[in-house]
Parts: sequence; C-alpha cells; structure tokens
Amino acid sequence: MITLLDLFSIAAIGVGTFFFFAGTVGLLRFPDSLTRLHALSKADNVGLGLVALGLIPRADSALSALKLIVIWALVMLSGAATSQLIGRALRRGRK
Amino acid sequence: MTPSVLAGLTGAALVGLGLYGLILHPHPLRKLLAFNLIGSGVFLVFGIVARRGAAAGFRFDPVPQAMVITGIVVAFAASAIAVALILRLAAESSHVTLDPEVWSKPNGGDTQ
Amino acid sequence: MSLRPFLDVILASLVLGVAIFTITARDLFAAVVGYVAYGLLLAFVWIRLYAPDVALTEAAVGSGVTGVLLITAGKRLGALKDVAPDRQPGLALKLLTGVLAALVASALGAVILMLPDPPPSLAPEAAAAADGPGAGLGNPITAVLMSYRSFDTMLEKIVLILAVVGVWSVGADKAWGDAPAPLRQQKAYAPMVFLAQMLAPVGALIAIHVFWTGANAPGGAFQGGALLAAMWMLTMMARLAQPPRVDAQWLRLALVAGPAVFLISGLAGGVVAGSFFAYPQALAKPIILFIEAFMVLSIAVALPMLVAGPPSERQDQ
Amino acid sequence: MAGLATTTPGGYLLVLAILLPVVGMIASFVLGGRNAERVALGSTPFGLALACAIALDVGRTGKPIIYAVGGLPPPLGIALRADGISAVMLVAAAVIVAAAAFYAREKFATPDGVGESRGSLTFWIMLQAIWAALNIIFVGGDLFNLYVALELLTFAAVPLVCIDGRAETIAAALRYLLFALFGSISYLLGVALFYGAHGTLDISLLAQRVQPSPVVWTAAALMTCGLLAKTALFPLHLWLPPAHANAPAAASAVLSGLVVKGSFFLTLRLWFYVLPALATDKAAIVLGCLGSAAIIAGSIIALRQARLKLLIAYSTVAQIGYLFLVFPLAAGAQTWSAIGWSAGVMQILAHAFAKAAMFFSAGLLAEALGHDQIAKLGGAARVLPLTLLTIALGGLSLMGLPPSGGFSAKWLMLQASVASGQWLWTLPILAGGLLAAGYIYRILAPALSDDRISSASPPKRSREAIALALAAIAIVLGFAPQTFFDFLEIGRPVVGQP
Repeated sequence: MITLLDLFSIAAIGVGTFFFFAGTVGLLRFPDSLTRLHALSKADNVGLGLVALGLIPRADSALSALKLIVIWALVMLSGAATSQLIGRALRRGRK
Repeated sequence: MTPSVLAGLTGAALVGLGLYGLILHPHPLRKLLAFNLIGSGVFLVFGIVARRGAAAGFRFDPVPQAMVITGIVVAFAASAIAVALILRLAAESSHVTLDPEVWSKPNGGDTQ
Repeated sequence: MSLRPFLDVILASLVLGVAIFTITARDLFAAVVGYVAYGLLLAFVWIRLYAPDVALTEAAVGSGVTGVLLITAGKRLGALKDVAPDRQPGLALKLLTGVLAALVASALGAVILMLPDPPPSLAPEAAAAADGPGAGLGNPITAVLMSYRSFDTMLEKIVLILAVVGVWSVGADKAWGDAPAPLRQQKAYAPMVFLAQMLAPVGALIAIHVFWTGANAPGGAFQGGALLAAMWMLTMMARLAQPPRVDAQWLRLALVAGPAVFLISGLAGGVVAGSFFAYPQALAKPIILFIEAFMVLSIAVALPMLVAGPPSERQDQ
Repeated sequence: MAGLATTTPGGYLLVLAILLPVVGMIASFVLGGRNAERVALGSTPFGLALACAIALDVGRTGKPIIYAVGGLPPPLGIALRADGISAVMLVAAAVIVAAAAFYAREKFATPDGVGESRGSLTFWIMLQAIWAALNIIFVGGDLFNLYVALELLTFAAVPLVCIDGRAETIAAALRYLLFALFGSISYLLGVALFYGAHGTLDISLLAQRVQPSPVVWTAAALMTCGLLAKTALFPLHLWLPPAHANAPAAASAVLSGLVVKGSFFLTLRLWFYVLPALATDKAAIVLGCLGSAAIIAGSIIALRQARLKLLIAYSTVAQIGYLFLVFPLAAGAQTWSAIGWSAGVMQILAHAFAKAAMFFSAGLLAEALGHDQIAKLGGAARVLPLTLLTIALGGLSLMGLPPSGGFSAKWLMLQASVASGQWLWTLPILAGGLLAAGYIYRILAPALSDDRISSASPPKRSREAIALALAAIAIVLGFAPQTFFDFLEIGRPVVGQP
C-alpha cells in the first residue's frame, strides 16, 4: 500500500540521486578543476537536500527529522567553505 | 561471504600492506602511515571478533569494540609523538632518515 | 537485500585500493591525503560491522584529527629545506619484503577463517552485568569502558597526557613555556573564518549531545571530546584562537582533569563501594557521567595540543 | 576456579603500587617546575615500601596476591596478580628508579629562582611514568591491560632518549619509537586472535582454556615477535645501542636495566603462564638460538666500540641474549626446569643492578673527564677510584665471575643445560663470559694505567655511592639463599598440575 507520502519520498530521493549522479558525471567529464568543482558542489548540495527532504516523512520522530535538516545544513556549510578553499588553492597554483 | 568475514580479510590484507610499507619506505612519515595501516587492520580483526560474538540480544560483543576505541586513541597518541620527532629531526638536520650509517659518523669527544 | 554483499565487496575493494595508493604513491603529500580518505572509508566498514561507536571514533580521530596532524606535518615538512633524497630499496629487497608481507597477510587471513564456531563472547556476561556494575547504561560499550574495564580507560587517558608531555619535550629549550606554533601560518582566509564562526558553536553543541547520549546510544566521552577538539582546532586554523602557552596552569589542569577525577573516584570506590574503581550500585550512572564530563574536557584539550606540536619560539609573519 | 579471580587480603597493595607513580606523574605535571622533582623524589620511599610490603605478603602466605579491579572478576573485569617473580621485580624496579632519581638530581634539579625547564620536567614525569608502566606489567593479569601498559612504557621511554635534543638523538628516539610501535601492534594482533579463539584475555583463564590450534600458534608467534622487537633481541636489536647510549646516564640506567626487562617479563608470562601446555621444544629452541646469537654478536660488537656508553649498550644486547636461554632451560616440568627458571630470574636481576651501576659510572666518568672515549680513559682510576671500583664490580657480574649475581645466573644455567642434556647451550654461556671479560678489560686496562689525567670536576661522593650500592647489590645477589629461589617459585604454573 503506497501512500502519498511514500510517493513523495520516492520522488524526492530519486531526483536527489539524479543530481548526485549528474554531479559525479560532471566531476568525471568536465575539462578542468574549477568547472569540476562547480559541478560537484552545486549538484551535491541540491542532491543531498532532496534526499534529506525525502527522508523526513519517514523519520520516526520530530527530533530525527530535525537531525536530518541539521545534517543537510552542516554539509552545505562545510561544502561551501571547502569549495572556496579548494578554489583558492587552485587559483594560487595557476599563478 | 558475510560482511564480517570480508572485513576480517580486508584487515589481514591491510596488515600485510602496512608491513610492506613499514619495512621498505625510507621516509619516517611514510613509515608512520604504514604503521597506521597495520593498526587499522588489527582493529578490523577486533571488529570481526566483536561481530562474531553477537549474543544475548547484542549484535556485537561490546568488549572487543571497547578495546578498539582505546586502541584508536593510543595509536593517535603514538602518531602525534612520531610526527613531533620527525618535524624536529627535519628542522635539526638536512637528512630525514633513520639510516644508522648516516648517524654513526664519528662525532668527536662529545658526551651525553 | 541481495544488493548488500555487492556493496560490501565494493567498499572493501575501495578501502584496499586507497590503502595501496597510500603505500605506493610517489609523492609524500599525496600519500597523506590518501590516508585521510582511507580513514573515512574505514568508518563505513565499521558501520557495516554494527560498530557505530567505533565508526564515530574512527571518523573523528582515525581520519579527522589524525588527518589534520598528518597534513600539517606534510605541509611543514614540505616548507622545510629540500630534504636529501634517500636511497631507494633495491628490487631484491622489495621482492623479499613483498613475499614476507604476503605470507603474513595470508596466514592471518587463513587464521581468521579458522576462528572457532560457535564464537566465544562476553556479550552474555556484559548483558548480565548490565543490571549490576553497569547499572543504567544502555550503551554496553560505555559500560565496558567506564565500568568493567575502567582501569584500561583510566590508563589510556594517562597515555594521552604522557603523549602531550612527549610532544612538548621535543621542542627547543629556549622555547619552553611558549605556545606551540599556530596551526596555520598565513593570514586567515575569509571563508575559513566564516566556517569556524558558524560551525564551532553548532559543533560544540553536537559534541555535548554525543557525549550525553553516549550513556544509552552510540557515542560517549571519547567521541564527544574528539568532536569538541575538532571545533577548537577549526577556530585555531581560522586564527580566531591561538594555541595556549604550555606552562599555562589552566591548560595543565584541563589536561589532567579527566584522569584525575577518574583516579579520585576510583580510590573513593575502594572506601565506599568496597573495591577500587567500583561504583556504589545506586549512584553508578551519575558518577560515570560525572567522570565522563571531565574526560570530555581533557580529550578536547589533549588532542589539539598533540596536533599543535611542541612549543616554538615566536616568529610572527 | 574461583580462587584465581577473587581478591586476596593484601590485594589492595597492588593497586596502590600502580597508582602511586601515576598520581605522582599527574602531580608533577600540574605543579610543574621544582615541584616535579620534589614529588618524584618524595614518592620513591613510599613506592619501595609498597613493593616490600607486597613481597612480604607473598612470602608470608606463600601464594600470589590477587585483586579484581572494580570488584568485578575476570573475564569481564580486570585482575591484578603478584606472584614471587612479580614481587621481586617490583622491589628491583623501586630500588633502581629511586637510585636513578637521586642520581639524576645533579643534572635535572631545578635550582631556586629558576623557572621550569624542558629537560627537567620531561625527566621527572617520564621516570615516574616508566615506574607506573613497569608496575602494571609486573602485576597485570589481563593481556589488553598489559598492552596499554606496554604503550605507556614506550611513550615514557622514547622522550628520555632524545632529552638533549641533538639530531642524532632524535633519530635514535624515532627509530626506537617505530620499532616499539611495530612491537605493540604485533602484540595487539595476537591479543585480538586470543580473544577471538577463547573469549577472554585473563592470563589464568586463558591458561585453562588454551588448546594448541593454528589460531593460538599464530597469536603466540605475533605476540612473541612484537615483544622481541621491544626487548631488542638480536636481530631486532638495531635500535637499542644508539638509544641507550644517547640518553642521559640516569635514563640509560633505567632504560637498559629495567625497560627492556618489561617486555621480556611479558614474554615469560606469555610462554610460561598463558601457554604452558604449548611451550614445546621447537619454540623454546628458536628463542634459545636467537639468544645465543645475541650473546655472541652483542659481545663482539661491544669489543669494537670506541665510546664507553655504546660499549655498555652493546653489552646489554649480549646480556639480553642470556635471558632467552630460559626458554629451553626452564620449559616443562622436569626437575631441572626449576633451576633454569631461577637462573633466568637471577640474570634479570643481576643484569638490572650491574647495568644500572655501569651506566651511572659511565655518566660520572663523562662528566668528570668531559668525554667518554675509551682510548682516553688512561689513569682515570686515580681520579675516580670509587667509580672505577663500581665498573669493576658491575663487570664482575656481567662476566659471571664468583661471587656475584651474574655468576649465580650463569652457573645455574650451566647446571640446567647439563641436567637437561642440552649440552650445546653451555657454549654460548661460556663464550659470552669470556667475551664480556674482554670488553670489561678494555675499559679497566687503560683506566688503571699509570697515565696522568686531569679531571675538570670531580663528581659528588653521594652519586658515586649510589652507583656503588647498585653494583654491590649485583654482587650480593650471588649469596642469595635457597629461600630466595623458593620464593621465585611461588605462583609459577607447572605443566600438568593446574
């Protein structure tokens, strides 16, 4: 018996996985490091957000749901910062 | 093959791999990395022992797992001391090597 | 769940692949980076072994803090004058060592397959003891660490203090009393500062949460302390904080707080509970949490000090 | 077997003997500066008293003392056990640590008005940490607890090697650390396999459960291999001479006299206590052969050294070799195995005291003359007669001339080899004695010559007296009565009677 919430979960996780997949393809196929970084950081943040969103209805308590959101926020934060750091290291390496 | 047996075999392979690096790499930092590989391999052996010991409503035997946690801490402390020694050695001398021949040069009448 | 064995094999080969890279990489720094990635992958293996406590420790210490330690070391080594190239081992030695390593690994692998069936286990004893000495602790690993084998855990904290003294002792005589060199030499970079400002308070909260739930769920003093340590290192890397002087009284008190409180309660157990390192039945859980709180503090201070290295003379750039 | 796990009346003494140096170490670290030295020196008499109290209790009851830590008996809890040989080692460690502490005051004291210094704080903390680790090793009853103690011992010993900070000493310390880490991890792997096979790490429980199997054999091999690397048995000895020769004299004495004995003690525990049923001829003969090789190689290299401290360090490599003859000579339950056992323990003790005395004397010579080149020792006996007397007495024991502890040890070994029909072991024992005579002669001959030599600063009498006292103990051990050897048998498991 598939409920509407289940459908929502499946859809969100599916789309999220697609973004991850796209990001990974970008990582493998794009020509240089900056564009790869671009693909990876953007796609993965959206991908993870959608996966987390899809999992929220399946969480067994409000606290677990909150934890999922916190995880997403933390990964976004550290992902954004590390992307900046890698980007700067790359720019320095080119000079 | 169950996941725990697979992890145990991975542990065995890691011990061998680390041993190879520990003996062959001349650079002490590489030796330290190799030592850490051996260490994690040994911890995985504890891991399979713990997983096999699942009983009495536990999915694992807590005793070996607790030992791994203690072991990881001790291994980190060891790495920290080794890194401090390596950096000081590099700062003091032009060669970061443990080759006894380099260090057995006659060094005059120096004392302790 | 027919997909799982397949994923396990992929995970194991990934771990081994990265390990081989770490050993064979030409470049020292690449090997170090390989090792950090290896530590993270290993944390997944621990999850698969139903060892979330170990996975947390491995991720935080085995990969995280050790990673910072090794990467800092790699960078500092690279910054030093170029090092005389060492003699590379000859082919014969390589072959011989390879054969030896392969022999050891296969013997070990064979022995692991030969472990007895049914496997011996202390899980039943631990379950039985949970009503006694481990009273009220829902996490059996915390019970083992803090009650049944508390003597080991206390000694391990002593090892940490000793390691700190050992690291400090490598410094120069003139620098004694000074602070270790900053974790990052250059001026702080804005995104790093932003990350530290945003993440450190949240991380500290999570660390306390991990410690607190450790009594009943995966987590505990060590994992919480390691997380707190990581947050302190983050603020030091962003140069929002500086490593403290090694002769600072508060630093030394914080370093010994965990083992000292552990020791005092252990000795008190000899008077109150009839045996050293025993806890009175009714108070076991609060006492254990009390000791653990101080251990969190000591670990949170000890790990960054181990990473920061010996005191160094001031050379601000 | 409840008797193996229940606390005996004197059991609390074991915990106190371990915790005293631990508390001292913590206090030294927090108080810092001059207090570190005060705490370390002040705790030595108490530690010695505790060790003697344990020995008295073991002797009085004639049974091992046991303490179940936390009131929880093995397999879930950790037990501490002190039998005859633990008690003897506790006392020996307390004496040598105390001697080293008082000897080291000259170099590591913090004078009035001077702040804390790196070398002093490190020395006093590490000395107490070594003491704590050794005490755990001597009374530990749990293989994992002993692993933590081994690591504690390593982390305390390594910084002492490079306390003077020269690049050469740092390289020696680093090599020592890597060998020791390899040793611990190999030991730990063996521990994992023991747990996997038998579900306990308690020594006496394991002894009941162990059956010969590939798992147990592999575990034993791994643990032995790791312990040999830490004990510096030939050919894994490469790290020892530079490490022991470069440490300050007080530290060298503790490293050479006690620290290597810690890992050797665990090797004894492993084969005679955990695996008595497994201690077959083959393993014992391999260890005996390695020991013999160490005796010959170590002595010959010692003969060729130019520096006094390096000579003494290589002599340690050789004397460690003798220890490993215990395995073929004390295996099994024959009448001669008790003789072999006594010989081994006597060798541990005689070497510990003689070697500590020699390193103390070498330190005094180096301070007085400003160098430690053997070739330039001419006439040193005129300037430092007491110190040379100490070297001669210590040398007497190392050579195995009567009357001395070294003589008793080697004489008992010869007796055991003859009684057991293992004639071949007499060769390295005798050859080692001759070679030792050679390297001791190399020190004494120039020192006793008529050359004139000037001493910059004659050492304090009290420091010479400390060294002489240790050498005297090494000699007096040669007069040990039969009751002493009976004491060593307390708690020794004999195959066939659990």
